[in-house]
Order: sequence, then C-alpha cells, then structure tokens
Amino acid sequence: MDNLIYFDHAATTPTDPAVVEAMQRWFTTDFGNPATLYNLGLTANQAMETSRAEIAGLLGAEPDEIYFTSGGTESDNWAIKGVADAHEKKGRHLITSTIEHHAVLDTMEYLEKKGFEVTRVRVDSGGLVDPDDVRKAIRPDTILISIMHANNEVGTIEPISAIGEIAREAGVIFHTDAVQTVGKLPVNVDDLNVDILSLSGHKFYGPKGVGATYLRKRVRVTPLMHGGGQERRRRAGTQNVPGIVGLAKALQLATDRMAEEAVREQAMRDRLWQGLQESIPDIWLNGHPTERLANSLNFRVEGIEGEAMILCLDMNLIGVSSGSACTTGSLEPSHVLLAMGIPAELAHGSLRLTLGRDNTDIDIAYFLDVFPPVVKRLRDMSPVYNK
Amino acid sequence: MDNLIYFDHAATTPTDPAVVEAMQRWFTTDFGNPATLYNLGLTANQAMETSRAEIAGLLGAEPDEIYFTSGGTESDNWAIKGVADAHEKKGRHLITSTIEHHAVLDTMEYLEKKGFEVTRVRVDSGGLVDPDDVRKAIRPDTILISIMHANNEVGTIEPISAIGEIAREAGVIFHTDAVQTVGKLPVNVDDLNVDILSLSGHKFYGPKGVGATYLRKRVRVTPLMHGGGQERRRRAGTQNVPGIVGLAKALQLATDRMAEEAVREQAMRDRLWQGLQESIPDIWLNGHPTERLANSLNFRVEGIEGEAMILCLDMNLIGVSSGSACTTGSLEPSHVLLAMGIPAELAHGSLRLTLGRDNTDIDIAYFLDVFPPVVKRLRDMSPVYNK
Amino acid sequence: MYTDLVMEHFRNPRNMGVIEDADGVGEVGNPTCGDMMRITIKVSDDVLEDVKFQTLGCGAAVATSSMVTELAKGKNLDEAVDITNKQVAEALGGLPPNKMHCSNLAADGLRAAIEDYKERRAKAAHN
Amino acid sequence: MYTDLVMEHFRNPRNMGVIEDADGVGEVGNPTCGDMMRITIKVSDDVLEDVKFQTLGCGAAVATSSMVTELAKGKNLDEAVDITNKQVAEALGGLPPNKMHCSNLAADGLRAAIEDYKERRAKAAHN
Ligand SMILES: Cc1ncc(COP(=O)(O)O)c(C=O)c1O
Ligand SMILES: Cc1ncc(COP(=O)(O)O)c(C=O)c1O
Repeated sequence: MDNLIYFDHAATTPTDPAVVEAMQRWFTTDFGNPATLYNLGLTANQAMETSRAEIAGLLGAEPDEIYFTSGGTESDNWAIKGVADAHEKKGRHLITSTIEHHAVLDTMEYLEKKGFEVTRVRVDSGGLVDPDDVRKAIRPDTILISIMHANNEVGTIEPISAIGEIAREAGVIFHTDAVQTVGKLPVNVDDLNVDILSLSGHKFYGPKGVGATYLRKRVRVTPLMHGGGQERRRRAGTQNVPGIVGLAKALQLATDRMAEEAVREQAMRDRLWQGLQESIPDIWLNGHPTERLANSLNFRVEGIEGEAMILCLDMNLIGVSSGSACTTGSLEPSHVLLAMGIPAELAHGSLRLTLGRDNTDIDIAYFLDVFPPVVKRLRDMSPVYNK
Repeated sequence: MDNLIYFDHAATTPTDPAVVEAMQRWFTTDFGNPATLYNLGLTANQAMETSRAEIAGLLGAEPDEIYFTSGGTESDNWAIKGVADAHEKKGRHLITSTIEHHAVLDTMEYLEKKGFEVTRVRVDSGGLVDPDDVRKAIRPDTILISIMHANNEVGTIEPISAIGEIAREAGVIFHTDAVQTVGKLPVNVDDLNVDILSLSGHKFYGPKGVGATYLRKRVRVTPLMHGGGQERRRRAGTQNVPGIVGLAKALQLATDRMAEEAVREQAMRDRLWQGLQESIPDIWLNGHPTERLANSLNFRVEGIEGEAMILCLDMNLIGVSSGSACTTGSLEPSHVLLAMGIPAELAHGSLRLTLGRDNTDIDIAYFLDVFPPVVKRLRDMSPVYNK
Repeated sequence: MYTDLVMEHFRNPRNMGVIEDADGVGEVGNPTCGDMMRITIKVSDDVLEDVKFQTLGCGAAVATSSMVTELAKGKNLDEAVDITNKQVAEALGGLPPNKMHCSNLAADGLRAAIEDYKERRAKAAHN
Repeated sequence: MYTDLVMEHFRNPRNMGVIEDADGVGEVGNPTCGDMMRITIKVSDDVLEDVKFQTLGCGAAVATSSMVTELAKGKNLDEAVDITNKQVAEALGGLPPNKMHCSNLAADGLRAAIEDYKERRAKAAHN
C-alpha cells in the first residue's frame, strides 16, 4: 500500500527492508536450531548471541541480562506475573499507574483476582505520574512497581529515573514498559534505574512477534514459559533466530538515526498541530505539552467521534488511530484519556497521530488539506455540535 | 550451509522458500497492525483470518477455534496453566505421561509446586502409553489430561483417539502436544477427540516463533498473555502477521505432500536402519517398531556416548541430535529413553535421526559410509567396549 | 470490518439533516457512550413523508441511521414502528458483533420519534 | 560451544590407548553418568614416562583426557599430582559452564593412576 499516508507508527511500523534482508538467510540456508551441537546450530546460536550482545550494548546492559520473547505483551506479562510468583512470600502488593498499556493493566487485574493487591497511582492532566505518589504508595509488602516509559496513546514520557531511584531505595523491583521508547529515545537501563524492561521489535521497524526483556542480574522471576533450557532456563521455546537477528538490526538502525529522526518528526508534528489549530475550532491537545515523544500528537475534536474520523481519513488514504481501543470489542473510551481527566464524550472524539520515518512534509500538507473538511462534514452530521 | 546433510528435522526445519516468499509483503508494504480500522490494518486482518480459516480447515476445526501463539512451548504452557487456572475450583489433579516434551513436563512440575497433583502414566518399552492406564488415573478432581501425539525423541505415535474417548467419557479436558505430528500425519481434532492441541510452525517448514493452539468451543482456559483484545481476548499481543501467513502456507504445503513424503522418508529411514544393523554390531532400535513417525530413527550404540558421535558426524558435515537434551546444561540422560526402560549408559549412547524433505538416497548412502568408522573409532577410545 | 453496504451508507448517508418543522423528534444514545442520534420525522396521513437523522458516532451508528431512514420513508406509522435494530443491521448485510448492541440504535430512535409524534397528536386532540 | 583447541584435541586426541604393562591405572566417572575415563601410566625414576587414556564421553571428556596426558607426560609425580581439573580446562582455552563439572575429570583420573602406582609400590616394598 504504497500510496497510503501512514500516521500510526505507535500501532506498528513497516519492517525496514534492511531488516528483512538481514533475516533471510536464517530462514532458509542457516536455519539451524540454536540449541543443537553441530555447525548449523552453532552458527545460528552465534548469530543469536551476537544479536543479544548488540541489543545489550545499545541498552547499557550485559548480554546475559537480555532475554528474547515474542513481543511487548509477553515481556510485560512475564515481568509482572514472574515477579509476583517469585516474590509472593515477601508480599502481594504491586504498584502501577492508571495509564499503562492493557498488557500491564489486564495482567494486574488478573493478579488481583488471585489475591494480590494493586495500587494504581494517578496521573495529572498531562498524563504524568508524580514520583512522590509512587513513594507514598510503597508498603512493606510491595514487591513490584511497574510504570511505563512513555504512554502509547498520548506519548507522555514518565519520570522513570526518579521513580527507579525511589524503588531502589525501598528495595522494590522496578519494571518499565519501554515498548514505545526503545528505538525512539535513548534508553539506558542504569540511567533509568530499572530492574526489568520490556521492548517490542515491531514498534521500531523490526519484525512483529519478537521482543526482549531486560532482566537485571540477580532479580528473581518465575518463567512464563516453562520447558527447554533456552535463554538460560528463564524462557523456554525454540528461539526465533530470524526474528532475533532482525530485532538487533532494527534497534541498531533506529539508534543510528534516532537523534536526527526525532528532530525531523517533531518539526513535522509541531507544524501539523499548528496548522490544525489554525483551521479547526474547538480542538485541544491531549497529553503533555513538552514531556512527550517527538512523533506523538493526540487531540480531541469537539462534537464528533473517533472512529468516524478514522474511516473518513481512510477514505482519503490516511491511516490513523483514535484514542480509544477500537478493537477490543468494547466501545469504552480510552482509559488513558479518562485518567487524565478528559470527559468521556471528548475522549470518544480523540485522534492519535504518530509520525515515522516514511512521513514527509507533503504528508503534513495533505493532512492539513483533508482533515478540516472531514471535521466539518462530521460536525454537520452531529446532533451535539451546533456552533 | 548447502553441503550439510541434515538429519535433525525433529529439532527444526528450513523454512520453505515459498513460505518465506509468502511472508515478504506482510513485512514491508502490507505491514499494518490487524487491530486497526483503516485499510492497511483491515488487509492484514483479512490475511490473518484467511490463514486462520485455512489452518482450521486442515485440522477439521472451526476458524474461531484456532488461536495464534509464539510456538509449541507457548501453546503447551497455555493449555496446561490455562486449564489449571480456570478449573482449579473443580479440582487440582492433572494426568500426563513420563515421555512428554519439557514444555509439558516442566509446566506440570511448576504446577506441582503450586499445590496441584500430577499423575504421570508410564510407557512400555516402545514408548506407548496404555489408554487403560490413563483411565485408571482419572479421579473426580482430575481437570486435564495431556498426552503428546508423537514423541519428539523416538517418534512413537500415541493412541490419542482412544485416550480422548476416555477423557470425554470422564468429562475431563484433553490436550495433545501435536508439535511433532502436524504436517507429518493427518491431524483431525474430531477424529483425535481432543479439546486442545498445540502446533509449531518451524517443525513443518514454517517460520520459527509462530504456532497455534486449537481450543475447542466452550472449553475454558485462562489466558497466558493478558492485554489487548486480540484473538478474541484469549491471547493478547500484536499478531505476527507475516509469521501467521507463513504458518498457514507451510501447513498447506506440508499437507499437500504429506502422503508421498511419508512413504519416501520411511523407505529411506528403513534402508538406513537396515544398513546400520548390517555394518555395526551391538546397536538397537529405541522406540516402537511400527507405531512410529515415518521419518524417525532413534538407536543406541553400545560403549560410546552421544555427543561424541554428534561431533564426529558434524566433522563429516552431518547434522544429528543425541537422545539426550544436550542443551539444557545438564548431562542427564534422556527422560524418554529412561522411561522406556533403557539403562542410563545406553541412553547416553543414543542417536536420533529425523529425516526430511531435503534428504535423498545419496544422504543415506553417505551416512552408511561415514558412520561405521566413527563408531569404530569411538569404541576403540572407549574403556567400556572391548568386543 | 464493515460490509461494503455499511461503508457505502457511511460515505453517502441518506437523509442526513434536520426537518425544521418536524412532527416528531426522537433522540437515543448518549455522547458519553460515544453514540447519539436524533431522528426527525414529517408525517402526513399516518405515513412517514420525510425522515432525517443527525448522528454522533462510529461507522455503524451513521450507517444504521442512514439505513433506517430509507427503510422508514414512505411507510405508514404502524409498519415503521415495527422496524427493529436487527432488521436494520440485516439490511446493511450485517454488522461486526461488537457493534450490534452499542451502535445499532437507529430503529429505537425512529420509534422514539414516532412516539413523540403520537404524544404530540394526543395532546393536540385533548386541547 | 567448544574452543578450537578443545575440538582439535577431540579430533586428534593425544596418547589415546592403553599401556599394557602399566605401573598405575586410574579410573574415574561412571558409564551411568555418560562419562568415564581410564588412565594408564608408566613411571620411571618418579617421572611419568608415558600416559595414555581411554574415554567414554562427550567432546569435553575426550579433550580433557587428551590434554591431561600432554600436561602430565615427562613431569615428575609430585608435579603431576598437583594438576587440577581447572588447569586442564584452562589449558584448553576454557570449557562451556555445563561441562566444567561433569566432564572435566581427567586430572582426577591422572591422580587416581598416580595413587594406584604409589600403592602398588608401597605394597611391593612391604612384601
Ligand atoms: C506501551 C505498550 N506496551 C505493550 C505493547 C504490546 O506490545 P506487542 O504488541 O508487541 O505485544 C504495546 C503495543 O501494542 C505498547 O504500545
Ligand atoms: C513435542 C514437542 N513439543 C513442544 C516443542 C516446543 O516447540 P517450540 O520449539 O516451537 O516452542 C517441541 C520442539 O521443540 C516438541 O518437539
């Protein structure tokens, strides 16, 4: 779909052709199982370990602190269930925020049903967690704090390093879901003071279905996948060698162009927002004005609904998401926007644009052409917008 | 590694070039997240649902009984932990066999630590489970029976249909690990009387890191991956669209040539075994003489050790595995061979050859040339073989 | 996700707007839930001479609104009041399961408008 | 997995075999564990004139056996008895962690052979 203008890079990204290229030989000629002893397997194993070392290096970690998983959801589930299971003798209290991804929130909810207690710290109107709230939530039986690095809906970047310091002082394990930041922001596990970190390849132009968990040495977690001895007995299953090679390649490429790309995308995004504000009345920014991912723009449009905007934009070959999780079979407004104090009817009328490598000034101009008439048309149709 | 002679298709298989080809566009041009609402996402979603329907058709299932996972290990873990969690109010007793894959056995062991009880039915000297033993093991608090379709080390094919009937009569959920049979044997979930079935792409010339779970309608399992609403809320995580398309393609191709390939591989395997018996004294078959996968040959060689054979064969560009799980960091002899009553010293001296599409008569002849001198050399070196 | 017909109605909604001197007005849904529609009708000799809608909501909400106006227009009140949400969905070739309940309110809106018309007439008769 | 040197010793083991009229024999390991080695030595003037091994076991077992014979040959008994499994592994450029314990017994075997030799000599002196 080459003529699509894609503004949904927080949902997924195209796999970089160089990444696809790097994966090829591991599918067909060098296809060995890295757990086997003959040359073919050893070669695959070497490629995997090289990838592990590369990723570790880019995160400021040791190679044997990196575990390959099937993606962000698995990494999040593992971190939370794994810590809960391994440390429940110490306590059954967990801390998270109200704006986490469902991979964290639903896992927490599951644990609540199993008798764990969860404190969800609130966020301010920009989506920011106050580290002091985390400090106050810590109890003697707290075993895990899980706060995301940047939010996937509004892009707000959380004060992870400060929260990590608090966690360390209190002797509580600290997990961050960095699915939206790895490849976009510099991520160093020591600077961030994290013990466990989740990342996912398809968010930074790598393949879908492969991710990684950073797990600091000596932090105990129960495996989510029991079985073979892979990943130092912590994550069973034949490793996805092509995916792992692709993951490392993608992170390398993303890191190489990170600084330049952030500047470029932010400039486009800011122009876009400027233009929208000038041409459309009654729209407001969702999320933090400054502590925000360079590629993220989330805004609400009074009097109309998100899905209708998405469909109208799709008719114009533009791909975007609404603030709400349209796909979950529920029509609940976004829990993130509600947590930021946005009323439900405006949460329903929110749109998320996340820019990426493929976007150019032409896309911005095109959006600014197309979107105002869409808003006008839907507002004309709306029984609640009469300005 | 084109000049390698590969006899380890039970460990993994090369991805079929046609499968790799089918995956390509879903990486780069049609890369959308299938949960999104615009055309790009809908296209990906359609490809995924078509794949689901294809796989369902090939297994005699309904499309909405197929769930995509990251592979056999996840499918096994999910089946067992998911049933245990969802049904523990009814009971905490599980039944399995002594020769399951570690993805099943280690998961069972984990549940034992959590207070579940596990009965492991024994196998006979050919590796066969007696359905009557399963029947006798059933208790009022039994919630799951998990018996593999065919064993990965010796290839023995278990009487799944009969066990399934017993499970159904007793009202107990029945899971089978069909990782080694899907793509090699006709697998029909109704004929097999199973409620849950695990399969993994890389065992039948599909990609690594993608598998599926068949889950019969109305069978309750707790998710292993909590989060987004994917897979009808039962398995969260952005779906690996290229992998899923590859999985369906691989299963289609494997099914198309299944009958022919089984005959071809069995003929080669039988010639191989015939030739080995003629040229090497004191070797014996492990596994069932007839109830066995067409491509599987596992045998023990008196007086020498498995890894040494693997290394010597690798020096001759032949890839095989030993009976023991060489990779797990332990040097335990294979639990499968021990369960079949084979003494530890002979279990250590066992070799597994699993044939595949790429093998030809030339490979068989080459192996028959190379292997007898290897055995002779290692026996000369051995302090325990003096015949 | 949506059938072609749903998308066609979303793209080119029929009878969108407000009848200024309507004989009946029906409102269902709630902006807090993300879906709300207002249906205005013009009645003459117990026949729906004109039906118009305004809708805040998703593709399904818009398409069902549009479809119900098509189904209703020209029908007499007794027939029109029997139109169900399910019939509207069927006329569109079906809706995704998650949209069947929350965004498929248009028949309810039409019924509310007809009831409003009947109430107004009853009141007028009393006066 | 293995260093090049381990593989080289596996491919071309030094001093493989049995000294028929050995002055000492050491046996360690156990076929049940998958690793077993027998070391035979020839001693003259307290110097290991010849050392030979037979080994049942994995690549590490074979390579450590081969390496220990190289390290020991020509040494006097006091030096040879001090050779440790760790030194053997180091001389091979290291072993995979899981092989450090179970398959790295060759120095123990050598020591057993030297002790056997000393016992035999002590017995001979007593007679
Ligand atoms: C913040 C965040 N966490 C977790 C995930 C889940 O990652 P994945 O889709 O790789 O399972 C996502 C994206 O879907 C995300 O944005
Ligand atoms: C019988 C059996 N079950 C489960 C697995 C695990 O599958 P995967 O490697 O795809 O996780 C394997 C292979 O490794 C297997 O042979």
